[in-house]
Amino acid sequence: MATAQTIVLPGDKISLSALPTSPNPNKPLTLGPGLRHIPPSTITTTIAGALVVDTRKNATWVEYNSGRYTPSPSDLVIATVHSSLTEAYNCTLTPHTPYATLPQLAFESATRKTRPILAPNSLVYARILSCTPYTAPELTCVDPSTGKAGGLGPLKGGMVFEISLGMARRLMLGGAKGSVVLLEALAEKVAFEVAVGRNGVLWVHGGEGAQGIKITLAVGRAVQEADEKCLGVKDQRKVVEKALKGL
Amino acid sequence: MTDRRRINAPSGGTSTPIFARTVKDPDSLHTLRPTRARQPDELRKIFLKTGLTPSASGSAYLEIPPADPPTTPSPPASLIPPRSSLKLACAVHGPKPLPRSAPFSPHLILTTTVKFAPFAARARRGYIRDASERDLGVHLETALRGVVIGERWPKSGVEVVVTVLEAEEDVWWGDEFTAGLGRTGGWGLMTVLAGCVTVASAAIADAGIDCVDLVSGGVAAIVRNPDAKGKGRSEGEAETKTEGPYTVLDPCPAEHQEIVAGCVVGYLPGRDEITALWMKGEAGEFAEQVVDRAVQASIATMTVLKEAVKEAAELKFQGSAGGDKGIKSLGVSNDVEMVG
Amino acid sequence: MSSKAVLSHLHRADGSATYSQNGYTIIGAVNGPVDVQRRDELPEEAAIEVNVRPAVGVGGPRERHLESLIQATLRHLILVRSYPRTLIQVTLQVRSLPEEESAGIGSVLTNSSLTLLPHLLNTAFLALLSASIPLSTTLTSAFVVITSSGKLLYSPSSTDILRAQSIRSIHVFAFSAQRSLLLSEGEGEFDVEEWEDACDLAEDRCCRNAGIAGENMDVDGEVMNLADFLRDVVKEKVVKEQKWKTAP
Amino acid sequence: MVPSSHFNHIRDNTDLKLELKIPELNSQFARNSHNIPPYAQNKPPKPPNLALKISMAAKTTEAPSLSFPRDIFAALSPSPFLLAHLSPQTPSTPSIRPNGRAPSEFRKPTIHRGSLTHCSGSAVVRLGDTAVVCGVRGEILLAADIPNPPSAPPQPAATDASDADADDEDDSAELSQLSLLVPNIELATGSTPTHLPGSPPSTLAQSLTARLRALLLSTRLIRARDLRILHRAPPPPDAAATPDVPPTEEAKAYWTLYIDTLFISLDGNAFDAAWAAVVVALRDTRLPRAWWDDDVEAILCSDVPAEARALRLRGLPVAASFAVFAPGGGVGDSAFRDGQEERAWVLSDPDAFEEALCPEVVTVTVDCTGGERRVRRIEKSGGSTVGRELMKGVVQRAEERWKDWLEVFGVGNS
Amino acid sequence: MPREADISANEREFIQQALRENIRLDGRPFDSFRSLELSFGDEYGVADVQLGKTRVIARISAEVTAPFPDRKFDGIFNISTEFSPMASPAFEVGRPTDAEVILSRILEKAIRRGGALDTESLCIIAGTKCFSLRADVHIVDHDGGLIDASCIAVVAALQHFRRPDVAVEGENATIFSIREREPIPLSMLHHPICVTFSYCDSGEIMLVDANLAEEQVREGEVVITMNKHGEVCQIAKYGGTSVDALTLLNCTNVALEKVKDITKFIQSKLEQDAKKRDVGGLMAELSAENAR
Repeated sequence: MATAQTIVLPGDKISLSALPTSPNPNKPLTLGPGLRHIPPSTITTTIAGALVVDTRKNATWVEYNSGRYTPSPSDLVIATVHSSLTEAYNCTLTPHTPYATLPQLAFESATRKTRPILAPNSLVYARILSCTPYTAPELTCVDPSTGKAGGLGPLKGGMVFEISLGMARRLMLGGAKGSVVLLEALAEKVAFEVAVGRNGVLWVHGGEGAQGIKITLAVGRAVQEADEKCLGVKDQRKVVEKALKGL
Repeated sequence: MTDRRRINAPSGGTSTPIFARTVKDPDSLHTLRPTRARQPDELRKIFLKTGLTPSASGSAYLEIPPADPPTTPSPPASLIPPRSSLKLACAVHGPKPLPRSAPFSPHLILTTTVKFAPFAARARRGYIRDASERDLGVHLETALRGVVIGERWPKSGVEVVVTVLEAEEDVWWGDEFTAGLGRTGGWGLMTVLAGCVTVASAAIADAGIDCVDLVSGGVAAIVRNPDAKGKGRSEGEAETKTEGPYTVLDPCPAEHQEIVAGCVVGYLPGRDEITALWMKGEAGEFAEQVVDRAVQASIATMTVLKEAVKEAAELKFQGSAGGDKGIKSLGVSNDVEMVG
Repeated sequence: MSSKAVLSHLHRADGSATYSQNGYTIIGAVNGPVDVQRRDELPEEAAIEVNVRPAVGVGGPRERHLESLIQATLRHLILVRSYPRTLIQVTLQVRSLPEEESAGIGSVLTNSSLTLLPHLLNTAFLALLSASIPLSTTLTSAFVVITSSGKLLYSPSSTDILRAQSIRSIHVFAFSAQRSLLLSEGEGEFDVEEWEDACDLAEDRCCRNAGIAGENMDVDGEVMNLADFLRDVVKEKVVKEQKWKTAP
Repeated sequence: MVPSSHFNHIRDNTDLKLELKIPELNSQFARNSHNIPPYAQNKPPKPPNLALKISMAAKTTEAPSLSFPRDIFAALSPSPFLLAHLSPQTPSTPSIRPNGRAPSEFRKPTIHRGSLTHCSGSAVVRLGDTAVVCGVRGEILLAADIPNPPSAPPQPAATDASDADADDEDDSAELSQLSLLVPNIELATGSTPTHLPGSPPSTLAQSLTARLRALLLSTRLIRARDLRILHRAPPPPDAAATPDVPPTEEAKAYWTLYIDTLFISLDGNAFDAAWAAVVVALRDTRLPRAWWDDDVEAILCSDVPAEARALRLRGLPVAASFAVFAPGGGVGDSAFRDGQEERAWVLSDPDAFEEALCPEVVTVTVDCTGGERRVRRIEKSGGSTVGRELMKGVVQRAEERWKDWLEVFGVGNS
Repeated sequence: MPREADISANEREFIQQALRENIRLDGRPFDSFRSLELSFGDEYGVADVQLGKTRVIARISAEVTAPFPDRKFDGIFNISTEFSPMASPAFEVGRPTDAEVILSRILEKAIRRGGALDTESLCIIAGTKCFSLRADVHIVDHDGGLIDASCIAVVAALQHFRRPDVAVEGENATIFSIREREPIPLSMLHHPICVTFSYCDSGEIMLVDANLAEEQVREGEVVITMNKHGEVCQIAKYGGTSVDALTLLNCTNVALEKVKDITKFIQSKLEQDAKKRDVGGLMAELSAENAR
């Protein structure tokens, strides 16, 4: 998807030539993270990284993989319930940041009677509905269109592993696009469940018992290793081999 | 121990300079001993001015210069100041709403602080708050509490801060070198407290906080001069009443060889009420008399206080009539010239 | 000048950098945006808290002053308005000083807090980069000394300073990518012209050579300016982060 | 198996968001809820015509509905208020600050010396509504008590101590290593509602203290030799009284100067006032003649005023502070619009209200004694408005300011 | 109040289960340390310790002061541990957390009162002049095991430090700067090392060098300070649940092994560093001193 790539520092002006030129003029230019538009016609970077230009989407943004997660709407996140209010749960997406609120009725077919009771420090897989600089992010565990959970909801058992935001995004992209193959590769051999939170959290559940624990750890550590070492596809396979040998 | 928030003194530690004659011939010191040149019921001049701290909602400055002038104009005979003067600056902040955390209060909450400047006395004072400061704070609070009409300011607080730029001394400095008679210290604090009451009252008035009356402080003491005929006594009315003990208004401890008892009052002349009373020493049967004299003293102070407050009111009125801040500040700066 | 920088090497902090030059080594860490305590919460901006931790002890007024200088400068760089009612926390730990300085040799000027300032600033900025905090521009800071013979020395090592018999004035400058003067602290004795010369020298070393927009022209360490240094650091960062793209 | 539901395709479009500035109205609310003083200040209002001008200006900058009385306007939206004052209505009219001063106009200082009984030197300095009291007090540090004396024992210049050659001697290191200067600034005197006693020194107070100390040392204002108490055994009657001393003498003790600066009132520009107070107090300082007495084994002082010595200060540095008001707020957000650089005013000697609105501040310390104009310190931070060109102007203003102070100090006796 | 965010119930549950299955998250055996790294700065007396992801820097500095009046013949030695937000936003400047208090208390007991340093050797002139030694412990990165890491850092730094040389004639001493005279190593009596055991299931499970996650699920900790001669300098047990005495005994045995390894490790690092510095045999005799 990324065509050109240049290193940018905050305050760099993006020359108009560098901007994508979309075939149809009425398709607006979309600016991604790390870019800001100063009227009338200046576009400068705010974050150091690689400038990515996508002519097809007529979009451009800065790609970087460091720093704290900042919530943005419709992100999938793994949140930790902190406390329960009358109508909603207070959840944390990253430590030491303002709570995100998860309405207690924002679960699949939840009513006053049937709403799930979440103990403090339990995990939920949720989608960010809204968040502005001035309001706490609001979470939901149902797809607003279908009203179905669509995989969202409380996460039972398993273990969470910290991964970089970039890795989280790549896992979201899945398979080829993010060029992460190890989950699929592992899944061919062993059965496990994973959930990826854009807030840099990977939840893995490899079943019960000693074997389950081993699997969970194997998967989790494999991903972490691939993440820390920024492994390409080939090395990922090696890692998978190693991990599977361990089981 | 070092204060990580301030510049600290050399680790070796420093000492106040020792003057040669205090060691070499202590006896000569008597010639320096100040004496009371004014009538027993005569107060020292009081200089009082409000509006010294424009950044506060109310403020006042009080100064009691040393009784007799010889020190100031002509070059003094010695570097050792014969006696201290009293310099107090008071700032009032508020009334302002209490912090969210504070519990509900139906009336105005009064906070009083008295702080000595490092250069307030002969010996340098540290910045750390000490007991005497706390005491004075409490006394001041009691003196003022009854005066302010708190009910008019529910859920609010007011800060009264008195900075002691220069404090009355407890004894004559020479006594620590000459075999001074063993005496209980702390007499100076009484004058300081009286001053605090007066200056605070003026500042509160300046802040436009409703009060039942102005309150002024006054001090009286029973003093005795055993060696009345002693050296350094300037003849004068003081000569007449050498046989102590006798009572004086507004005592300056440096001027008296022995103070038997002392008393401070905060007094509301308007309603003839005493808001605070602090007594020390063995007054014996004279106790009541001393209190009465202290009240006299505060009545005398009151005239000055009234003057200052009226003056300030007028100034403010002019100000609001048509000057702007520039003019006002100029007016204030004039005041200070007298301070110097 | 031999500046070295390592980025994002701490695990707990959101962003971190270690910057070393001329015997100074400073570790910087940035956390944010995080919860802010009510008393320093700002309705429309992110509050910025700077902690300067000297190599020995926890510092005093001098460090507090450095902190407020750095805070004021960063506040101008960081797009504080995009994170209202949050806190951005910058911690700068002095890891090592040139022997002379820690030994307190040399005149007052060379021991003044200014000598430390540019290193703190550069470190703080690198840490912010690593934390990917949105910034309006870059920051590069440099240190210039004017000897009594009127000679200008650019970020001299403490030994250089000792060698240059006596120092008339020392100056710290910080510039943005747009070459605008963000900070200038100078003390000693000098006149405006000298100050300007020092300023020019610092700018020349801090900012990219105007015109050339190339990635970075091949320059040996000597001539290479801080702006290009930054770019290289970032390039390294990106390459590291995106190894997976290129890796087989 | 991997429940694909747990994956989702990257959402560039949702990823991509245009930064939009918070609407002014929004911030209005924020301000509303935050800093209206619950109790109106009893500051005298301006003459009506000026007030009118404000409300006009208000219309241009604020939502048209807003037409407040002056003080409310100031409290509600200080920045537009200040802007309204500064931006001239017609090209002809000069811009005027809310405090009635022109942008380049300083407040007139007044000073008084020697008002404190227990100090070797003291001063009261008033700068508009900022008032400072400074007391200098000399105490004695015995050389014997110095745990780690500076490696090279100070050799006083053998020749006569004419200021000229004493100037060359770089003795500030001695001062700082022995920490003979102990300056401290106390704001917690109720000088402002935010500085109440009982609280430890605020960051501002510490920062000021640090600057004060740095400036005292870097200007080399005080001569170490003035603080040395020299001793030669046996001491001739006139030892140390006459400054010309053979190098055989050793410093038996040092005067340590405690320089305590209390703020009585604070309305902006704390540093200029504090520094002036310190300088005046130091010029006022007289240290008694002191000598080592072998019998008492201690340093004794003479209380004869005539024998007391004044400090021979090097030059007369004066600090002048400025605040830069950039309507954009000077915060990164609004900086660096391409092409047109934003309007900005450099305000001399800012008051508290202005300081609150000006993140960028400049302090220039100059000394023009003996005709040559020297800069002793430049401090500028918090913004990008003042560059080379503006700085020149600022330094000039500072040099003008130096003359003002000179008058107040009382010329000549330096 | 910012405080460490506690870990999710899932993690807690998982970690405990895993431990019962004899599995640690990072696959270590229960009784093994994480990878230990130690490096020294250009200056004397700066030790940079990395224990897994935890990183601690200790710096020794010396100045000349007057000794305490009641201890005329002793020098002064202080350890200061002040956390900064660098290690975690939970640390607030000037407000010590329990972890910080415990850390400083343990180091105090283990190193200072344990008499690792011969303070009398710091005396210059009895009653008037002595060296005041100060160890600043900077927590740079925090992933558990702060006590062990800090102790290693301080002990290593002390061994690495050189104090300025002094010459005393009569009542006045001259202190020589580093350039004037070759500085002198401190005389240490022994090298105490802390080994922290974190226990779960009331001592059934004993973990050496727990990382932050494990620390958060543990029931309590036992800190054992020893030197390589097997002399216990200090034992501290935190956490309510009771632990079988024999387990503790066993811990001391394990601890001794660890202490020996670590002491050796430090020694080797010191020698490497000495070699690095030993240019032109200038410091030959120094490194000799160093080795013994």
